[in-house]
Amino acid sequence: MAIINYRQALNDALREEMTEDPTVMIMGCDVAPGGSFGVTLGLLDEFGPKRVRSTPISEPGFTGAGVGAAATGLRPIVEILYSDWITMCSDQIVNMAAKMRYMFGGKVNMPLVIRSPFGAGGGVAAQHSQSLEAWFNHIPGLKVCTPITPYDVKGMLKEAIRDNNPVMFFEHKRAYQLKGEVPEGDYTVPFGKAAVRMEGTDITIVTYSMMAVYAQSAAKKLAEEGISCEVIDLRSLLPLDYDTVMASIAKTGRVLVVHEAMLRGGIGGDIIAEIIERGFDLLDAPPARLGALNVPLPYNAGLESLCIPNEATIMEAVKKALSDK
Amino acid sequence: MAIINYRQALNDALREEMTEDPTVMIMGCDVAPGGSFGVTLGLLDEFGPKRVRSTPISEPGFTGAGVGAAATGLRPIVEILYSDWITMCSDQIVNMAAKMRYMFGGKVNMPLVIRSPFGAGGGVAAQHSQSLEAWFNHIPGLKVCTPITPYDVKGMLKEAIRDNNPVMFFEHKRAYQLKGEVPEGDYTVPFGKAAVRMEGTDITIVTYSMMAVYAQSAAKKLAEEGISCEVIDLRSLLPLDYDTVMASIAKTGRVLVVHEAMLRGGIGGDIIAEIIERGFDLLDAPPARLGALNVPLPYNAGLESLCIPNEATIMEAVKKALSDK
Amino acid sequence: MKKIAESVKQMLPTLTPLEAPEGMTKEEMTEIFYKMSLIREFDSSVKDLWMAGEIYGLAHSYVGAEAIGVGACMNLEKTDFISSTHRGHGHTIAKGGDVKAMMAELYGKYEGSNKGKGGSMHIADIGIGMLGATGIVGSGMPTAVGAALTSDVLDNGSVAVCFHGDGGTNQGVWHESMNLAAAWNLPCIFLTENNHLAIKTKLNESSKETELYKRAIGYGIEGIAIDGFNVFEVYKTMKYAVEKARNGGGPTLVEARFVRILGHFVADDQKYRDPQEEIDAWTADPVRRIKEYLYTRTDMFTQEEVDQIAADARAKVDEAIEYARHECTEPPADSLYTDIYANNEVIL
Amino acid sequence: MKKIAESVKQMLPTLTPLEAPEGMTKEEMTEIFYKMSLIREFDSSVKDLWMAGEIYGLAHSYVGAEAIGVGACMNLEKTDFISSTHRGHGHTIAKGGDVKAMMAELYGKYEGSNKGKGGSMHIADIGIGMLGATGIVGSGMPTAVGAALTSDVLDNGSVAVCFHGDGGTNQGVWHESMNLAAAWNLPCIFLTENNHLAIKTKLNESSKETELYKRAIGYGIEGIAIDGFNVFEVYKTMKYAVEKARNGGGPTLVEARFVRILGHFVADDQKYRDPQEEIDAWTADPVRRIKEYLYTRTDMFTQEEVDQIAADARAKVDEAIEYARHECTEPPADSLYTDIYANNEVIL
Ligand SMILES: Cc1ncc(C[n+]2csc(CCOP(=O)(O)OP(=O)(O)O)c2C)c(N)n1
Ligand SMILES: Cc1ncc(C[n+]2csc(CCOP(=O)(O)OP(=O)(O)O)c2C)c(N)n1
Ligand SMILES: [Mg+2]
Ligand SMILES: [Mg+2]
Repeated sequence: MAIINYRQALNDALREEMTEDPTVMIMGCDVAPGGSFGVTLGLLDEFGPKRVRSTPISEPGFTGAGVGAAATGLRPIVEILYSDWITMCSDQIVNMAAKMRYMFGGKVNMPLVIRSPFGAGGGVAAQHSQSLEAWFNHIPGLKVCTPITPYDVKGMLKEAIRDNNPVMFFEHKRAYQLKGEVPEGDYTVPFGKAAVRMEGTDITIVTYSMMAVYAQSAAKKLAEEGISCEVIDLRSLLPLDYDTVMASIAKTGRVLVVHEAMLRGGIGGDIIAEIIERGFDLLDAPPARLGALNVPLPYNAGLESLCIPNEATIMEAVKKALSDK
Repeated sequence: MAIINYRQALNDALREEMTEDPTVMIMGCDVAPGGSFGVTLGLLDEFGPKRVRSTPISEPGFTGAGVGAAATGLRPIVEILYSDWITMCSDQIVNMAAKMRYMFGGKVNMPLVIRSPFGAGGGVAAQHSQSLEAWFNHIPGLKVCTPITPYDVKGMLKEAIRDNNPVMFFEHKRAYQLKGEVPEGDYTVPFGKAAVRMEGTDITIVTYSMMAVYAQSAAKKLAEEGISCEVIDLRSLLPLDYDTVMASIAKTGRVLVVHEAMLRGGIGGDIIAEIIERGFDLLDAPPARLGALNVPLPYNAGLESLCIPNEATIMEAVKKALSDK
Repeated sequence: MKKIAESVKQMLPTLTPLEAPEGMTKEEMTEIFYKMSLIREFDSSVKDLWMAGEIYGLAHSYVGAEAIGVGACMNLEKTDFISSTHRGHGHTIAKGGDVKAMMAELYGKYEGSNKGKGGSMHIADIGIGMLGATGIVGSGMPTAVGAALTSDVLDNGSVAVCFHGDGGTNQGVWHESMNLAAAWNLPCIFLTENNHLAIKTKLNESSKETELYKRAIGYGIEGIAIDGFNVFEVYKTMKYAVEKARNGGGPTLVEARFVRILGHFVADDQKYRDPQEEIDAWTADPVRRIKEYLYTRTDMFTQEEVDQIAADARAKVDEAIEYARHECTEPPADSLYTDIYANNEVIL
Repeated sequence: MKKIAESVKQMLPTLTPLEAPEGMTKEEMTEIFYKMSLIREFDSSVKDLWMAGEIYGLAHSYVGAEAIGVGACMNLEKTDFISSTHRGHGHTIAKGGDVKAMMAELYGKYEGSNKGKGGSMHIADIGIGMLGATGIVGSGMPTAVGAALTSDVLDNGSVAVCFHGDGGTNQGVWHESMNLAAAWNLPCIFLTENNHLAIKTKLNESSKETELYKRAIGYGIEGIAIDGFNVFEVYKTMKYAVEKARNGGGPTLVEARFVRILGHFVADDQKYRDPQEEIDAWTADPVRRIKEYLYTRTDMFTQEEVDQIAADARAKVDEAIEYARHECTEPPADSLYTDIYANNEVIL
């Protein structure tokens, strides 16, 4: 298997799907020359300006054009350069893309993918750092995913493009250089199937995206201290694979949910409430969660680093969750 | 004390604040002739067209004008006619109003109120029925409130207008006719203080807005069956009065969170996770939650009524939460 | 012919005499008048039925705008697309929608065009290219741009018409849609139904420049203002714009001017308005105008024939009401979770 | 005087010769040149410091646009307001901002204008009417409208200037801001910094009509296109627009045309661009233009004097760097939770 990075995996998925299906097209600010994160490099040359379009800076307009195109026969992929700005076009996503099929009695298709880099880091401050996935998990009609390995990001983008529902596809903006094995040839990664990244017996860490990377390194260090963590990378948040989560908790009896989004209103609360409903009796200790501080992300590097969970704070949270053991 | 309705209470609050403070102004679609729900009736005559403005249909634009006005010396009140459409102007709320003070190092004031009717009912279907308060509870820098009695709605609107922070003020669109006692003269209702609407010993129902009304009628019926509910109307969601919630749970040992927003991603999960963190040991049973079904609201009256919690489903949920007792 | 009130003439300097396009056949004229009558009868009944409590939710009438929807859609194929507004009944009928399925929808029935899930504000018929009404002003505009984008990418020759109100032109997405369609030279026609009102707000209160077609200049495309009470003028102008779009000429902005006759929504009593305005506006009634034209100004129709067409439309609507009332069923409870996702996938 | 490249003249048909406004004093000219130099030196250093890793995040340079910010703000009082873009350093300096506090901010220091919480993209100085940079294209536009609304409600005579790029004019809020300000006749001037690029996208790729001032027609207000490399022309035009606004004449759209000289953000290598474009653009360098003008075309300045002003600006920036590097402190951890709410209320 080839070792490629996350960016290349995305680029390959786009290229392969566009090759296979002439109705697939992509648009967003500056995507024609390759996009600000380089994800669409080379596609213009291969597929031409009709299918690879730089847009005017008009997020509601071009997202809405994606909705209309999806309703009439294309499979558009819309890029919103920083997920913070989905706030500009959320009417189109929430009230049109997500609801059209239902409002119209099932008589329309909505194969739309919204790709959007999210996550914090690098001093880009409060308007370029948010993780708003919880907003979209609240909206029936959408699917929401957050793949973090090159393997997953490629397979899941293909899955998203082929899906006939609107998919919020959150890429982590610090992940583009992450490397990993990706097989030759076509494959997809389904929604609603979590990946158990590490097996363990003391506690289940439920997480996704970059925090899944941090959770694994935290778990490795904890293993040296004799603490055995099971790390679950959800990969897709809507649908969310509670079967895998509950099976793990049945084994460990404890759970810590970790996300990079701010704690209050993040999906951690939702996951915990659902776990309680599905298996309160499985729990040997209160389910715990860890998220970003409830603070608009500051520019200063030192302050910024205090806000977002990291290896150390995950280790701390695990120990706290095990403190009565 | 006079008995007036919710609409009148809002109208009185606006009139009194505008009389007291010449920097208070209001704008939104059709507010000059009284607004679609009649909340601003008479204000134009009293305060003139500079302070009572019907806007073009430009939600991001006039919300943003509210942000700019608040930053430069006014206390603007912006009306978004149905809260579903806050999706159109959420960039201005989330990335500008909520974050400006922080991003600018504390050197700007943001006394902005966003008034918006929310809640379901009456067959207005999927784009006029949502309750998206959870979105805004996720955003530091905002305050979020949901008063439901005429007393509270008047006092809390005054509080919101005088507050130097952006406040999301959600009015329930089926509450405008609700009547209640409102004292003469000036008073305010502070944020972050829940109201214990009914005292009880078996279970704590934590709720807000119209569901607080339903919860009380459910509790009355349950009392006849010998079940004693404590009903807490949160009134404000950010800040949220966990002291009152936890004190009640210390007494009852059980809790049911009820909201009209869709269950998945609603603030119920967040509240439950927080309750667990603050007092897992106080709980005699798994904390439970009840919200709308995860469905875009259908037009058909029968289907619609299946989606939203009501007296009967609240009673059912209470009984379920007590089933092991 | 009845005379149009002076006040209306002053409000609408674009008012022009009806004149059928050269070579228009009797069948075409019949279709125009029939569809306009169908809209008129449908929405007149909707108002009554809403007042009687048989229909609920929010419903907005297309009465008075019939010439615009019908004049525009007469130029469209089934494979062309339209996007709509909160006032979607007329657009759907003009595009060829089935009034039985529509009425059933307003009754919330399972046999309704939207299985009872949408109601008036979301009336839709994708199969005939009607991309759905939307209750959020502006939200449907980029939908049309997207349909035109599909045409451009697949090169299938279809065009899209974006219906919207004067109030809607102040939404940001209107600007973005116009600019996008112009920049990409898409086959999208923007048709402003300028009735000079947005609920209770007058056009000149929300826009300094009330000659809305002038906004086209900013996008480098053609803007045309026409008499929205005149179905032939709408037809001819849209024929030009549609052909231009189909031939790669890109978008056009057409501003069809008229006066809102009825209230904003079906139960609006319009107390905020000078009652004389409504009375005067009726003198320019586009349905009466075409009706009188057909039997007085062409030699193709007798008055009886024209009356019969109107009566057919009425009968069709009555049939639809009967159907909705007596032959349709309530949606089953288990339909609640279908249609959220494709293939009825359910995610709880 | 150095010659401006032919290619630039072709790109900018508005290019005009510098000519000081009648009666402009030496002090005023000195202030103009000093501020332009300060911006030039500040942003040249920012680029170097970013490349050296002393400054981080995203930073966008105002180099090349100095004539616009300074020419505009010379007409404003401290009580007037400006809203900004992602390119806010120049606007802040032009409005009278303190470069020490600004540089400290870019270093993320507690003494910075934003206590280290904002950085380049959120540089702000409310006290002097600079309503803050914003990293979201379009988001700052209605801020200016709101400031003008405050002026209108309180009748305090202040005006607001909305700075924005050509790319920004395609945002929906631009349209809404223009229309709102026009409909309400607010004292708000819209100043388009048209450098013909939005990151890598050319103006003519995102807009069919590239003469952006024409968009004013749609709002019923005046639109004017000017040479954005010519500080006196900016000054004169903005003087006219500001006075008009202050006297109740409502908004104006001013399109200042120039060419982006440097990359989109400080580390942009512009590989996507013809390198000759940058070389040619430098020939129209607005700072050099005014500098040469002062000692060759007025008899108020010697070349030494002019050089001294430039040197003063350089020294000021060096002082700011020294200050940020050595005299400032990291924000304390407990400042994390302050400034979220008024009066440092903390909601956990
Ligand atoms: C985003 C949004 N804002 C406000 C409304 C409330 N509203 C419904 S229809 C309407 C007026 C629309 O006016 P116009 O576009 O001229 O259409 P008309 O009703 O005159 O046909 C308004 C303000 C809405 N539905 N959506
Ligand atoms: C809403 C939004 N979309 C996209 C971007 C990414 N972006 C940052 S600056 C920029 C170009 C802006 O162009 P213009 O307005 O012409 O200003 P210039 O950079 O040329 O000064 C873009 C697309 C953004 N910051 N915000
Ligand atoms: Mg109208
Ligand atoms: Mg530009």
